[in-house]
Amino acid sequence: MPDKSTFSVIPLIVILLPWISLLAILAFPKKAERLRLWLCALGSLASFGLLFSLLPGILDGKTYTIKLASVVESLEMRLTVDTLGFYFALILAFLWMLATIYSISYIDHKHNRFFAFMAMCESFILGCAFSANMFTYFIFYEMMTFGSYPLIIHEETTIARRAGYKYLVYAVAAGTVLFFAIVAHYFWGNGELGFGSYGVLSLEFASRAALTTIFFTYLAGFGVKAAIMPLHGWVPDAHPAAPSPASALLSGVILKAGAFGIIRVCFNVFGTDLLRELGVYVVMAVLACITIVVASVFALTQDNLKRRLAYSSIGQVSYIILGLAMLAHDGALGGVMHLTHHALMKGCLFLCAGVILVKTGKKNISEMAGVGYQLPITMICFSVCALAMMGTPPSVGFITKWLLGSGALQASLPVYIIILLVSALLNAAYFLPIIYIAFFRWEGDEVEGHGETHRPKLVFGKEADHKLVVPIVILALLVVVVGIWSNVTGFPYSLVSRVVNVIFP
Amino acid sequence: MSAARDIVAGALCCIGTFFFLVGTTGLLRMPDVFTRLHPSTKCDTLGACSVIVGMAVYSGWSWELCKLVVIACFLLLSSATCGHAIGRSALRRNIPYWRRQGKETGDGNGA
Amino acid sequence: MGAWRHFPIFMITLPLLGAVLMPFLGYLRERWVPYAALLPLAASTLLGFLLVGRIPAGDHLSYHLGGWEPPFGIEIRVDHVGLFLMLVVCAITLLALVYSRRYIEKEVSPGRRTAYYVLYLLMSGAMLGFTATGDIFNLFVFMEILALSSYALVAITGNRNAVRAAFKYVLMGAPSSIMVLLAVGFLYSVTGTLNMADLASRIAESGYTEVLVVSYILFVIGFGVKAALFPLHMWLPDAHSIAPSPISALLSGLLVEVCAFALVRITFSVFTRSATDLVGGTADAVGVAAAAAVLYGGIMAITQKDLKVMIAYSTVSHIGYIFLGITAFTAEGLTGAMYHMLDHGLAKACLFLCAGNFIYLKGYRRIEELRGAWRQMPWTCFAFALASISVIGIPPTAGFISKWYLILGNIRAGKWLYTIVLLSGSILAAVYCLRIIYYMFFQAGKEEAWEDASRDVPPGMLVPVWALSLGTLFFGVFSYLLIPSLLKASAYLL
Amino acid sequence: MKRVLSLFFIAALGVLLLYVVASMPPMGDPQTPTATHVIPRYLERAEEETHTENVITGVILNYRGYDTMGEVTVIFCALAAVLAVLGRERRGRIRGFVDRSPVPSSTIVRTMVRFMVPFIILFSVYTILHGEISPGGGFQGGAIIGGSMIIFTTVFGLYESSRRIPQKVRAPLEGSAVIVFFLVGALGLVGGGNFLTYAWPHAARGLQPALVTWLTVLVEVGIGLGGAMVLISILFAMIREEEEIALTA
Repeated sequence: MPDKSTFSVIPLIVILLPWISLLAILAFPKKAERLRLWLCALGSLASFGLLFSLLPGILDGKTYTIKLASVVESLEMRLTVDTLGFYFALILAFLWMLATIYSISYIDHKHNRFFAFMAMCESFILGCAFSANMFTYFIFYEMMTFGSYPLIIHEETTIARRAGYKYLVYAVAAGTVLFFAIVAHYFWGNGELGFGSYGVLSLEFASRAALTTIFFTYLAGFGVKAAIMPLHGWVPDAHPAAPSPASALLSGVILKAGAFGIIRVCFNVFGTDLLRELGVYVVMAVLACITIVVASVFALTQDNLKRRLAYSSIGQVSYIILGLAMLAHDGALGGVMHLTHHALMKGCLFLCAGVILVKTGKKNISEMAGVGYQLPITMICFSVCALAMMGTPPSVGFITKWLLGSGALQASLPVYIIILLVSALLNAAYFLPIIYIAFFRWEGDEVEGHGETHRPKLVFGKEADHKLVVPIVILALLVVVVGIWSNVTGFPYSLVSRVVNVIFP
Repeated sequence: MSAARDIVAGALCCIGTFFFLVGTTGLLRMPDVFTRLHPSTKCDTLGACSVIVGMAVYSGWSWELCKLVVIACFLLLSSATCGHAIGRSALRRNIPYWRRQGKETGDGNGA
Repeated sequence: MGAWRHFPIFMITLPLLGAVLMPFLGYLRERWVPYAALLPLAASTLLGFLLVGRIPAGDHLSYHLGGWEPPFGIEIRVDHVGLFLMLVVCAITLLALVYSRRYIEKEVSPGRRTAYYVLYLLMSGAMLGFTATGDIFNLFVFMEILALSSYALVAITGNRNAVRAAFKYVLMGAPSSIMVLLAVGFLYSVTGTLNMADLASRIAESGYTEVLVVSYILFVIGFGVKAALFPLHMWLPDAHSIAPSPISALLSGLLVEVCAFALVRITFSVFTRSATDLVGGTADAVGVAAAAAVLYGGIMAITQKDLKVMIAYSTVSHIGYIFLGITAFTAEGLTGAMYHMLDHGLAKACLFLCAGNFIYLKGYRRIEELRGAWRQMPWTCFAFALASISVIGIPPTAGFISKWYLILGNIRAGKWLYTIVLLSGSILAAVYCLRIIYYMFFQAGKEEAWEDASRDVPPGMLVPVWALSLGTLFFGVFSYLLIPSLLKASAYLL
Repeated sequence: MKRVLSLFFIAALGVLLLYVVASMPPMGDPQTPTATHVIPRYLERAEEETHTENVITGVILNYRGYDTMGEVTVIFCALAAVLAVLGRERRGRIRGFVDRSPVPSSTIVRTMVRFMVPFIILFSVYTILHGEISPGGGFQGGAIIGGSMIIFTTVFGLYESSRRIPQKVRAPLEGSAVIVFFLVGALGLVGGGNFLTYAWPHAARGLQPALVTWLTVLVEVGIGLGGAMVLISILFAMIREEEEIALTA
């Protein structure tokens, strides 16, 4: 990475800004509920704004760094905004901001707890994005894990509790494995936990077996969050149980924290050469392929909308893993860009699901006949994103698929293209019926031959609170806009290509 | 002179220890409190006094002699008082006398 | 050489002096005793902090009592590790004493309160003396004070269960003292000296291998009982759970660790590297026992229904951690063990004091009764949560740092199995701690169980609890204050 | 099962100890490490260094005075432990106490005890003060005083004896051993030495022997008084306990 590393407190401020909401909750009386909630959103907004102001510097090749604390010389807590971290932080702060605004109207009880933990989680996950080394990453990652638990069980129903319990079990186990991985990394990496452009581990200091162990423990540790197939168990339970903005963030950001960890491990800890040398990428690729296909098949069988979306997320996050495992320029590019792409699409889909739930009280797809007429804007946005998920141009989903396909050819493994095609088909198979039911079926349809079924009236503009609809629309628009002008400065391509071009010249 | 003194002193000490031995044997072999009181107090007093006298002979006219005399006095007083106190309290507590043929239940009052 | 050379001896003797003056004060003005008892401990703490930074790195302060040079007189030997532990002892005893006043008024009958403070001060002074001494017989003497006062403190409430628990403790503790005494005697008989440094040099050239090995085994068993190392831990769950909460905090947070530290001293300062071959087998056995302790303690803690018993079993598990750090025989492992002493001391003391808060306010001991405790006792519950996070070892608490070094040390030693044991230990800890946090915060209890909302315990009891739990956070974030010097000191010990 | 295990454990320990004793340096051999390392200096130079004729006193009060300080603390701790478990009698002397011992003592015994106790105490004073030059010392003397009070209490009852040595007297004196040690230790600092230095480096050379002697005597007296009071307080606490049991029964 470039040497232009400047000291700056901005990363720290960006991380601390969300905490405004905690102060707001403490400082303002209970009566000023609205004010408090808006202050919460403001914290998130300010955080995003400040982050965005770093863009020119980042594009200039600068990195901003600040040391928070250190245990010993080589073991420090340091925040560094490099291109990759900035890229992740940007999308997560953006999505978080929208979700917070959405929550103001969506969350109807225990606001304090929800917003406080939302803010804490954002702060922690921004910390993950800015981490300058694995040690810092782990610290923020663990805090984020436990901070997100109250979001999942927010509804406090039995289902939510059970989901939360499952989440904790997975998270604790994963945290432990990850912890081991990092200690082992520290030991065999000669005390070097930082991120290097071409990786920091090498066979000079450690045996093959040791490095392989480190890699697989990392993969297992992050894989739980990234929902790689045998470790995905908590995802389908947690997503439906959580309130919709929280599930949007779970799917859009928290799952990505795992994926981002894997990106860091592959690019900055091991380096592509070492991965090829060790041959571990094959396992990664196989797992990713299995996940992509199997998760999509599972998604087909789900009737609960959010559950179906959750399975879809499991499959989609593995696109990132697959992209990395190709060890090719375009593959990596597609994989890393999919981080943003998927966050936009899936965030929008979950928020739409939330609106449907709030406005009609319907959870299951089979009950959703005619929803498209009741909630036209929402369902149009939903459809746009669903189509994008299948990879329809011009959308972000198409770019991902295209790049991954191209990567597969670069890696001369066309079998991946087949996987991608199968996945696209399955995606279509589970998304199209939703659109179909929403728009082309209406209530009473199921009961054949019982007189005229009436088509509901199309109502625009009055479907829901603006705070619910606006974030959805913004996301849906971005899905298309980023898909068309993907190389505009500040959009994913401009950032990711800088990183990937260094690694695969 | 010196040899004679040593012999006398040694003899007295031997007598004293003999009484101690007898007293202790009695203490172990006697069947009840009252009979045990008999060997323990008497023989101990006698034995200790013999030993002290022996040592007094051995030391001759000296500062130690004074100490020995004082010790002997205290011994005589305390030993006798102890015997009295134990016997009396045993009596007051109605501790049964020992009888032959295992008839161990006395009238208890000693009277 | 300034006046600071004399600080350690005053740190030790002031609490003892305070203790012997207490009965008189208790006779004159019983109400003043709880406040007066704070003075000597505060003075010790102050002196301890004034000592920080004065001992040169990688060296130790050697103080010859009565001016007699070591093999002939007694030496007080404070190195960085020792000073560190002394400070931990001072701080935690002071905080638990602040906590004691209100709690003791409720649990201990009036005729015994003065005795409580007397014993408390004796115990604190003994722990300090125990940590600082450089003479193995002196070590035994202070262990006796420590043991005696802790037996009595367990029984101080005077109810049947307390006396039974104390008796169990005595039954195990007294033989263990004898074993330590025997071991000291054996060492003396083959070396002719009692001073640790002198012993270290004479053991190396002493020919009596069998005697040395056996005395080491006796030391291990003796201190193992006091430190509640796994198969010898039977007294701990009863004693720690039945004692008044501040005492549980002291027993669990400090006593076991100080005894573990004594074993560190015996292993590294007396038997040293050259003799490690002699005791290697025993050390391996200790490692196995410690690994078993981690798992056994964790599993038993999960199955408990009583909060204090659960915390006590968690201590059994964490003693295993400390011993695994010691038996790694690496600087990192030892650093981890030492840091875990700090972290465990703070966190466990905090947990016990929180449990005390529940008992004080509500009389609740069972875990199930804590459902929804958050509504009435938010401060206590938050402190509890923070401390349990440290017990699990989640960043950014001190528990994370100590676990880091424990595992690093075991990896460096190539002890893979122990690494896995340590990791599973923290999973077990997560299970038993998170369960309680879940009950407290995310489950609604019966309405009438926590009726008078927002009435927490008085500030005199909250402040120590919060100081301890924030301490775990502080030493997690600012670990650089201690870790480098601990690493150096550990390397020096090895 | 438990019994078998503990039996096994004890047997193993016994075998271990026997084994060690067999391989220990022979008893009484002048060439053992014990006889050649520290001991010779004590034997040869204790008198000139500690100015006490009795080497044992020199070692326990001077060379290893700190250990002794710990030991007197142990004794005090024993008292505190007893008081913690049994509780202390109420402030002042015990009121309304009647001699409930099953055997009222006879005149002979009373007279004898009244006659003997002063002598016993006299003897204990002798033991304490002579500890410096002959066998004896504070511990022994204190035990003798305690013993005399035990005799007195058994004969005259708790009321009489607690009237003679009330809590007012005992409470400050119970810890006198530790206090005196601390005092001497701190004075050593004032005199320019370390804690527990008897021969103050700042003092004139000729003054040192007297200083050491008097400080040693002071310590002995402190230990004696402290030990005696501890014993007496323990005795009172235990008798009181018995009384309570008798009253409730």
